Amino acid sequence: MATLEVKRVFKTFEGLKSDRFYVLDDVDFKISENEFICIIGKSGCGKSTLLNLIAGFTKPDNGEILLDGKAIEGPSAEKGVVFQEHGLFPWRTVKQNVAFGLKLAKRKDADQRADYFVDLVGLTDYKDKYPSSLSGGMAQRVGIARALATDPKLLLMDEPLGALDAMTREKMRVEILDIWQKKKKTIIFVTHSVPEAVYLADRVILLKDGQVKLDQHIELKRPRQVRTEAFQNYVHELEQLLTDCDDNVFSE
Amino acid sequence: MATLEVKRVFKTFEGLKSDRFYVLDDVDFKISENEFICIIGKSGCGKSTLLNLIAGFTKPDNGEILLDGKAIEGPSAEKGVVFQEHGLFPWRTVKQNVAFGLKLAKRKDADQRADYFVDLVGLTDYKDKYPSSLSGGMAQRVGIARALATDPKLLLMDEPLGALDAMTREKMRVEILDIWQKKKKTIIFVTHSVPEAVYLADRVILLKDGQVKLDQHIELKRPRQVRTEAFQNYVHELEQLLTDCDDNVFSE
Amino acid sequence: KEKESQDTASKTTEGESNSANSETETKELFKIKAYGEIDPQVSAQQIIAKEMGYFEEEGLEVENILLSGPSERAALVASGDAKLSFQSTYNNISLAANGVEIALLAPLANAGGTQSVVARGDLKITSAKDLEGMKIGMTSGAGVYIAIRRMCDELGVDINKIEFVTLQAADQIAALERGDIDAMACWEPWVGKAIDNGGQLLFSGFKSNLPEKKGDVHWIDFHMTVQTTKAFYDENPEQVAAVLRALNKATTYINENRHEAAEIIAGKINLEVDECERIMGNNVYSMEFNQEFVDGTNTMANFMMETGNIDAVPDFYSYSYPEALEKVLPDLVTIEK
Amino acid sequence: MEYKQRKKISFIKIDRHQVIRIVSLIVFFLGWQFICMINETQELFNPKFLPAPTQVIEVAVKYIMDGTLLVHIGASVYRVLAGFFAGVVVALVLGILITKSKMFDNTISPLLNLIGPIPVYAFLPIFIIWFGIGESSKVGLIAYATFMPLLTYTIDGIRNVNPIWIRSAMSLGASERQVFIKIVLPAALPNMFTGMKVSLALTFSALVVAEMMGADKGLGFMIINARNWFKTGDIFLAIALIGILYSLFLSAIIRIEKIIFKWKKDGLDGAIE
Amino acid sequence: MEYKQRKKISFIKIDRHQVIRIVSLIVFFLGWQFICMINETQELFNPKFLPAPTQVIEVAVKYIMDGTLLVHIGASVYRVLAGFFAGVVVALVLGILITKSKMFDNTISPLLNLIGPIPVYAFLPIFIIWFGIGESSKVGLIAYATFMPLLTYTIDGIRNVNPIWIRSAMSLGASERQVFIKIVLPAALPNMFTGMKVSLALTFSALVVAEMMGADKGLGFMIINARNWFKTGDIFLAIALIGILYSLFLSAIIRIEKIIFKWKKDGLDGAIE
Ligand SMILES: Nc1ncnc2c1ncn2[C@@H]1O[C@H](COP(=O)(O)OP(=O)(O)OP(=O)(O)O)[C@@H](O)[C@H]1O
Ligand SMILES: Nc1ncnc2c1ncn2[C@@H]1O[C@H](COP(=O)(O)OP(=O)(O)OP(=O)(O)O)[C@@H](O)[C@H]1O
Ligand SMILES: [Mg+2]
Ligand SMILES: [Mg+2]
Repeated sequence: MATLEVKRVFKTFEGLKSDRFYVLDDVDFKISENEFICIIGKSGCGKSTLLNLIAGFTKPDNGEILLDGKAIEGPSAEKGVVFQEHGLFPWRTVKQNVAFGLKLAKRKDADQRADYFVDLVGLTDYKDKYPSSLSGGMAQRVGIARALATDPKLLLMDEPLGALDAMTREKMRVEILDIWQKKKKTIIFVTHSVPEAVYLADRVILLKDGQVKLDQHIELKRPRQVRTEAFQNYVHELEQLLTDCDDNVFSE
Repeated sequence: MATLEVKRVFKTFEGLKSDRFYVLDDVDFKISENEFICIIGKSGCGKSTLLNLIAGFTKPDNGEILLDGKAIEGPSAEKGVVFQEHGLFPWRTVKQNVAFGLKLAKRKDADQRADYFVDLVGLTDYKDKYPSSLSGGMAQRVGIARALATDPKLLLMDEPLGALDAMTREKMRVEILDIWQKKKKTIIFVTHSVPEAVYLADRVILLKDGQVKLDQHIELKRPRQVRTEAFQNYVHELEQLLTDCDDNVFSE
Repeated sequence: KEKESQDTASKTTEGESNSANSETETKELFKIKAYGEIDPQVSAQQIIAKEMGYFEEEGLEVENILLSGPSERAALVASGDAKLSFQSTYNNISLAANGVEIALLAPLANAGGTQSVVARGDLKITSAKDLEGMKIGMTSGAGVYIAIRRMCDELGVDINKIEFVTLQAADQIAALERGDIDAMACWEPWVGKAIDNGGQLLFSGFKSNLPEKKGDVHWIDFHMTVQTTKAFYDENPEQVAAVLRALNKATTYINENRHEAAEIIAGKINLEVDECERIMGNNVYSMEFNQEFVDGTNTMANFMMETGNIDAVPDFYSYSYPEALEKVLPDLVTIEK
Repeated sequence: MEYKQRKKISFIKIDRHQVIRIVSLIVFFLGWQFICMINETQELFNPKFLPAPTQVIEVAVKYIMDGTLLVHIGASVYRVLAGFFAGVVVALVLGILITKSKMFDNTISPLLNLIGPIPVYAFLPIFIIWFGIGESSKVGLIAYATFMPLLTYTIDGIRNVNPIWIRSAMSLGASERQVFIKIVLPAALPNMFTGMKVSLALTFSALVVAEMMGADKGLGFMIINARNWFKTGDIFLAIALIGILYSLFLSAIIRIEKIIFKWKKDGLDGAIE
Repeated sequence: MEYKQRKKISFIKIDRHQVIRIVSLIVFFLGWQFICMINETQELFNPKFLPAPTQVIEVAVKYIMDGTLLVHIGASVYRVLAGFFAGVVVALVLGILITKSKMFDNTISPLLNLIGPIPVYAFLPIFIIWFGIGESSKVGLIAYATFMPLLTYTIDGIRNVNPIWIRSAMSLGASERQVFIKIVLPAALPNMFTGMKVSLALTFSALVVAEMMGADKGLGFMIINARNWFKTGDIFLAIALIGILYSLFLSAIIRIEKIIFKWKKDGLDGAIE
């Protein structure tokens, strides 16, 4: 049970350099339990700002955000976050990173649970390594395992695959879907890759200039086939909305 | 007139951590004048190693590399390089960066030429800005302008678009093709995105475990249409060779 | 005459110490820290009195704290940490002039003979007048300046034509060696070091080698003294007396057994015995509270005021208490207040 | 409307911080003066040992009147400036040699490591023997104290230049010499400035030691001379002036840094509101 | 085959550097000894000013025999250790307070900026008045000299902690206190260690000054006393011991750093071959 209501949220920053005044300008949507939401939009459209509000790192200037009906007070273990730059603690090993939240919660099964999630993301052999000796993809997987370990109702992911190369990225998408299906989470996933969004999401929310321009259900069965026409049509449609580029632009 | 011959080149590193001994293992190919070559391959297959050899930053352990029939002695203005991390000098403005090579060559028209290339990549307004105030895409364009300004015979580009977001990336591809067609350069372009290679290259060279696995002409007319079957077939074929992934993997 | 007074002094001490001894058997020893310097001039009696057991005989358990130099002394006395202190009369005047309440008890030695000017070995001096235009290294406002001024007055040298260079004593030797200065004005142990290094003694407070005037002179009195804070003096008259008696015994010992004394002291301050004995040879150890001491001290005070280092000359008896010495060793006090 | 209000709040905020800082200093000096005034009647401790700010000012006025203060300040400023620049130049030259030649590095580094940690005060007599007590020797001592910590920063700076910049420059046709002058030096400069800020404190410490060597003016001389005579007013005045000079030098370096390195980005916001 | 050869070459290389370093030191000491021996017959300068290494060793042997050397070393090691740790603790506590409370920062920073640049030697008399010359006062002076430069590094370290780590920790359920202890402190530690390495030189400088205050043992005392009596052999011995102690302390810090920060990556290759 994790439903999220974003109610007429406004947000701006002191000293903001932009032609518009609000970074988030009357954003309003609802997410039901166990939904996989992708938020897409151009750079600077406010995706991270929105995610930070939901995570509780910042507060809206106006409006409110309710998680299961209660206003969000600040960051907490209920809302797991995966960052683009993974944000692992470099002085802790892979396992220690994953166990961090569990130890804080004084869970007796912290060790086993950490082991379980390290296994889940396929890093059993790297359990006692420090983040500096991991590749970008591995680090990102640890980040996901760490966020999952405390069993948050809601998983917020801010371009978690942005820093990875194409191959790793593709594998990670499959893994994330896998985990989502196994663990029954509500996920909000930020990306600026349209095909990625279409591949992953139940619903794609398109932000433009701080406003929700589109809220689109993706009615494709999983596992989704990229090279089908239906898939490419979704991609095409969303891309058209996003940019004014000509047809030469191709999907990524 | 810039033809390049890579003749039975071997290269390894002291303290190399890998299951194979040579990073480049008997690499051999030729590039004719004005060709656009893309080199693709998994991470660690030796793409950058090869490019560094051609640029003259390192020397082969065995074999030789000839530019217009002469062995490469070291880096020089003949071989322009564009790096993934752009490599702009942060203490020089956009224009000063572009003029750097021209000033070294004591060219009288350094100023005009620098202006011309800044214009060419569409950064006229940012001429006097420092790199720290540019976005990743802008910085990359300055890097390209800087490499072009000294009019190198050969342009070497090591994943120049890797750090950019999807939108900017697409624009940059179009721009690079544009410049290549206008300026009649020989270009070697490293990427790990297969569609990018198919979109750009006259010929795609696929490296695997330090060896040339495939040397494929792309027989598509420009401007190429991504969503055509011919295009997707090339992508599919190359991807199959590159990975053992299942069909779920989609093009980027 | 001097010898006579010393003899009487030692006799009296013997008599006194017997009575004191019987006292200590019943009483516990009085513990006190005595601040001195790693120097046989300032702290000879202090070291001997401790090592020979004179302090103990007088019912005192003294811990000698020997500092490496005088520079931090004023601060220590002023802060009240150093209740019993052995120091040059210079420090006494400086403290008194700065309003620190102290009680100067007695002189211990006249070190005028160590206040010297040493020239480079290769310097040819045909007349005292040759010093005009020369560079002399000296700690700013040092007492040896008084001796130089006396010499100048006496031998017709224009002191204003001498260039004084501010240097700490240890650094003067280096500067002299290098030839950056022509002569250095300082005191022991550096005089000896400078001569060892090939320097020539031009004159000291008591002796001149200058062409115009060779032989004994009396250009400065520079006394080492024992002193307590005024508060200690007021509150502990018995202990003050005990200290004086012990020091008097030590003085006698030093004057009668110079070599043995030098050995004891040298051992305590990690110095060669020869060096120690030589330095002690240039000092006159005596606790006689006489007019010479008073005059020497006042000359010093006037000089300090002239150089601007103190604002006013403190009245001698505002910080000196000869009555303490007079009470225990009346023969040693030859002045009237 | 709302935006303007926000700006105002932030304006007041900055002002408040500044105010607290100034108030803190004022309270400090008033407190000091107050203690001294109480002490004058109560005699808690000897007033000579803690002169009141007003007394220090009196001493300053006295020295300004007789013209000596400017002479002292001038002498010290000259020595610090000359010594500092000499130290920077030596650190740069040695830094370049050490990074250029592994041989030179191996020869000189063990010796520097041997001599480096020795406090200058300890080898003063030896220093005098070798270099005398002239002005150049004072400047030399200050230069030495400045150069030692700076050298590490210079070497670090040169060694950690981004290799991509070097590669870029070479493939734009730069010779090795040009790479050094046009890339390595400007790239190492920020590190050198950090080093300068660190070693400035040692420069000023060395001033006092240098002015032990046959100086007859200068702020360090003022302190040494006053120490011998317990003129605490003079000591406090000299201390205050050294503090002010140090701050001026430091802010000059920071200002130059800001001008030279205007290409740098700064700013990092708090993690949560 | 070829690979093995390469490895051999690199092995010889490393060895050669080490050899040059050691040779450099040996040549230095032999040269010094040689100059002293020549000087003894030629009288180029007064041999008192430059004792030969063998003479310094003789002095060392003498003091080892009479047992005083260990006492001196012991006293100094104790003071340095105690002062250094006290300084680190104070820097850490003040650093935390300053970064936690803007108010505290505004109050204390102007005062620290005022007092910071004053060379310790300058305020020795005042220091003695207030704190006496006991052991704790000596340790206090050393702690003060250590703490001042370290504070800047501590504050920098705490302020520049990657905000993503803080955010990560909070969304894993950490309270503000836990964030501070589990994230901010470990993240600021590398910076503090850099600061420790920088301030160690000042720790040892302060040792000499501290042992001016009525010490009767210690290496600083040895120097001061030897200066007074012009025992250059003693000065050189003390200097050498201070150098050795400093190096030992520094390498201890570096070793601890390596152990604590084994999670750090290092290594950066040359830009071109
Ligand atoms: N702390 C801040 N202070 C001032 N402006 C900010 C701040 N954070 C974000 N902004 C501005 O708000 C706008 C939206 O930023 P945001 O990071 O949400 O964009 P985004 O959609 O995540 O972009 P990207 O795809 O590049 O991550 C941008 O114009 C940005 O400059
Ligand atoms: N200087 C070096 N020392 C040791 N090993 C090296 C060095 N440079 C590269 N290697 C190794 O050589 C192999 C090939 O590296 P290279 O950088 O050429 O790969 P790449 O194809 O460019 O990969 P990527 O797509 O990640 O950039 C890797 O295993 C790498 O670890
Ligand atoms: Mg973002
Ligand atoms: Mg690469």
